[in-house]
Amino acid sequence: MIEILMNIGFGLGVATFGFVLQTAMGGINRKIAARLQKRRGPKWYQEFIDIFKLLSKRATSHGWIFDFGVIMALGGIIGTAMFMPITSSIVAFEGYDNFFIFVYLIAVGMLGMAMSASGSGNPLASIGVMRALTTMLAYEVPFMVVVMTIIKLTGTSSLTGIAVAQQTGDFNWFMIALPLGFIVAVMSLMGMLGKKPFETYIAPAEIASGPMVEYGGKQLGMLFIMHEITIFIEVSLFVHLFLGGAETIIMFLIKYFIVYAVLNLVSNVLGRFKIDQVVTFFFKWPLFFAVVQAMIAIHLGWVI
Amino acid sequence: MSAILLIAVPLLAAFISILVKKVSPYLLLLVSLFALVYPFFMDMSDVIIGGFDSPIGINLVVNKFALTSLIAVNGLFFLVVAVNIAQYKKLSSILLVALAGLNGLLLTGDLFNLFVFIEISGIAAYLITTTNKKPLQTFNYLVAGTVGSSLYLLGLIILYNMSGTLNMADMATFVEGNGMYTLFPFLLMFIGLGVEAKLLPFNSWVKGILGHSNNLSGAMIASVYATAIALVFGKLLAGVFQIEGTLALIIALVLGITILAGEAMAYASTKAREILLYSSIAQAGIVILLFTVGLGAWATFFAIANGVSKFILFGVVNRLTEEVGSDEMDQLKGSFVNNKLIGVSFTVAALSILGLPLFFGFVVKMNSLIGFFEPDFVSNLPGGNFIFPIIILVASVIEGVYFVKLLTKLWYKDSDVKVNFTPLFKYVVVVLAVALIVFGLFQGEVEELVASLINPGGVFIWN
Amino acid sequence: MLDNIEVLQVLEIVIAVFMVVLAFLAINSKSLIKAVMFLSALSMLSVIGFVVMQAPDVAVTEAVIGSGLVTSLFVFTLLATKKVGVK
Amino acid sequence: MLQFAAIILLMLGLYGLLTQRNVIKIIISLNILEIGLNLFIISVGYFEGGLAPIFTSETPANPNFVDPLPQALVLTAIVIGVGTTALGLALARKIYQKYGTLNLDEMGEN
Repeated sequence: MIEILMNIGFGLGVATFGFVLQTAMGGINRKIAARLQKRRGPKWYQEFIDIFKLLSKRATSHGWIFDFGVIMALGGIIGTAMFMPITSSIVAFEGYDNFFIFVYLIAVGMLGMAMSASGSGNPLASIGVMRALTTMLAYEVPFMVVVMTIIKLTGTSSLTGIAVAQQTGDFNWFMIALPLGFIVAVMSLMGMLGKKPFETYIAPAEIASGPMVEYGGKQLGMLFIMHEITIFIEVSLFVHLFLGGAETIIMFLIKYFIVYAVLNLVSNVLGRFKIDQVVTFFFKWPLFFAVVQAMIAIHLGWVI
Repeated sequence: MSAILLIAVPLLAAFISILVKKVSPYLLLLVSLFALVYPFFMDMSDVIIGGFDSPIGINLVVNKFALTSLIAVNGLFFLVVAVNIAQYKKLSSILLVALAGLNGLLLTGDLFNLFVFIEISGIAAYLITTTNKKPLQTFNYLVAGTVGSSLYLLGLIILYNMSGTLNMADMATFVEGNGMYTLFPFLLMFIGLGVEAKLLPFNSWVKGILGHSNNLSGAMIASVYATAIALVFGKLLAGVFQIEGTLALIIALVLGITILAGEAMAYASTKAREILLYSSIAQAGIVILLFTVGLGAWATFFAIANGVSKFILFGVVNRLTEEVGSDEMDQLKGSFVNNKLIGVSFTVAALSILGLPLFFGFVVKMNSLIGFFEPDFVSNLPGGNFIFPIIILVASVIEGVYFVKLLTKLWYKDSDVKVNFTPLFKYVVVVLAVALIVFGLFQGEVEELVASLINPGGVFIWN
Repeated sequence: MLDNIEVLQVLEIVIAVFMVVLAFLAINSKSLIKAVMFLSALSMLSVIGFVVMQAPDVAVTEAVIGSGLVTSLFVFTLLATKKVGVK
Repeated sequence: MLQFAAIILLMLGLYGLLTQRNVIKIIISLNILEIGLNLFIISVGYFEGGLAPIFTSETPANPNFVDPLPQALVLTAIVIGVGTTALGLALARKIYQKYGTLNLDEMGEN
């Protein structure tokens, strides 16, 4: 019993770490983007200030589904983050860092979000939710194909297992071993993070920030926290799957920063797709590349 | 105590209930309760009928798999009957025949006897669907079902000609020695069962039946029958025809297309019942796929979890449709706001099918997926333990999209849709939803239960 | 002189050809009642087929049930639908 | 020879099911299919010169019976076939009452 409690405490620690890390990263990257556009940009801790300001405010409610959905979203995402390994040895629940657990657990958070947004009754929110679901449908398929290739090659679906397989030299980092798959995964990751050009479901000014349109105060703050942790989960997944995980926390931080910064830079120079363009885009080249990569890696056995 | 009672008692009761119309509903309740309780007290030994030993005579196989499936199917049957009997008193004797047929399907160890039970339960099913008041659709179902079972019989008789036996255990040893030659008859039998199991090219009847279903027929066909047929499929695929090579590839292809096409059609549909029926086509595909690749134990529980969820989903949606008069999602908008208890149970069932954690569906889906990547799991298909996880995962993603769409519509705020559910129905639905959660939380226990279905060699239990 | 077995073989061929022709007619005839009659005749022929193949008990069953009962069921249905003979 | 006829009957039955648009015709096709199937099953157990598997006072000591098992199967199959045919015809009557026609094309829905 004590052990389980310790594990849960540890897991919550991981989630908090992820939140702090990603919020700081977000701030730093806002500054980088600002420099790119010849602005000074906000302070690096601006995002913390925003979130704590929002949390201290009162909020209006739109019925119990609306409130409950927010809590479900946040709880689900924190629950997911608890399972995330940081380095190969720092895992809260050993043996449960399975890729499939993340696939299904992360859906709880998304679902809460969708429920809450539709519960608000704002048509723009519904449009946003529908677009988010459609985008998800588009990017998940190629990403799954690539990840399955990795799982098939390493013979394990545990994240630390995959990371260790890359560290011990059984495989090169999968970004090198599976170059085509890596490109696909980068595109999918941009879709997951809701970065341009795939930010269609938020689409500020077009559908008034989509699912989030009706939120304010505490609830918006909670959604921000949820958003940050989601990004933490997705980027860490990527690090573990493609960049060989990390032996030490320092390495993890470096890799994390590089991935996020590069994605941020790429997204800042791109425009926004229309929703049908998103779907056709993902089902055209990424899916094709993913399948080709899977064929090459598994059928022909050509892994660099 | 003998397993034959599970078949004989319902048949006898059916006969009595024709003679004495007044008591028939009570008799039905009593007998279906008996069928639910009885498996708990059964001995684990095969039953020989008519005094001939098993390769020659007909035998009933009672093993853990049979017991598990009997408890699941009879439990669902009892609940369906208990909830609906007040409205459909006239069908009592037919339902008793259906019960006998279903129990026979799950128990019999003889391939021809299986055909007989398919027909018995099939005829009962046609009669149950006449309550939809859509004779043309029922007729289509009847034609499809009859052709299917005829093809099954044809394949069976070719196999009999080759092997000289109709006993499943005997057939298994024969098939093992003569893999290639059993290809054609097996395909015929597969098609025949595929009609009932809603697999893709053979499921044209499903839309007509489930798209117009009522409280009784929807739950009966989509939940009880679907579970039973999936388990029968499992019995054959895991116990008799351990297929491999080209044949497995063909079948896996059919199943893969079934899954994806089913999900795609569910995604495209705007009617609540159609979403559910296409989704159940896809689920059936997944279950049989798991059986085909050799993950039989988890497939069994997949089928059961699915049956429980489908009971709730179809039960609720049919009741809503009956009251509102349409199953368009927009018409049903917000129905759950005034029925929170039902709404929550419906949500639980949908999420369990989706495979979200906390629910039974997650335990099952998760473990099946991990099963694909177990080091000692060798797929009998080229690339099998790579493509199928993708298909299942993609299917889950699509499911996620349309179930969320459905749920958000049904939970829509401010609605004037008011539907009354009977207290009994509410009670049953809530209990089932709680069961889904309980099984989802006690993951370890479920895994033990599954492990007990697998013998040390890692082969799905047969004898 | 044809001995017993050869007679049977000739009989088999004749029955086979007739059955196929009757089945074709039953499916393609324009009139429903005629189709039912062809089906009945087909069933009768199959009875002979069963006898030839040494299955007398099956033959009896088929004669009574397949030929008699089913035909009468068809006829009653056709009478009930009152559109006998047209399309 | 009868075996081939049985298979042709099976095919004809399927052909009828696919081409015919009249409810009664479909049931007739089903019946043809079933007759073909029954003949086929019997022919599986039959060989030339076999005896009917019935013991009488004239049965020789070491009888050369045809396989009796398919015959038993066919008996069951015939009875089941009649059941489905009767049910199908009852449904045909219901369909006629509802739509006023037996032709699937004239019903305006599928």
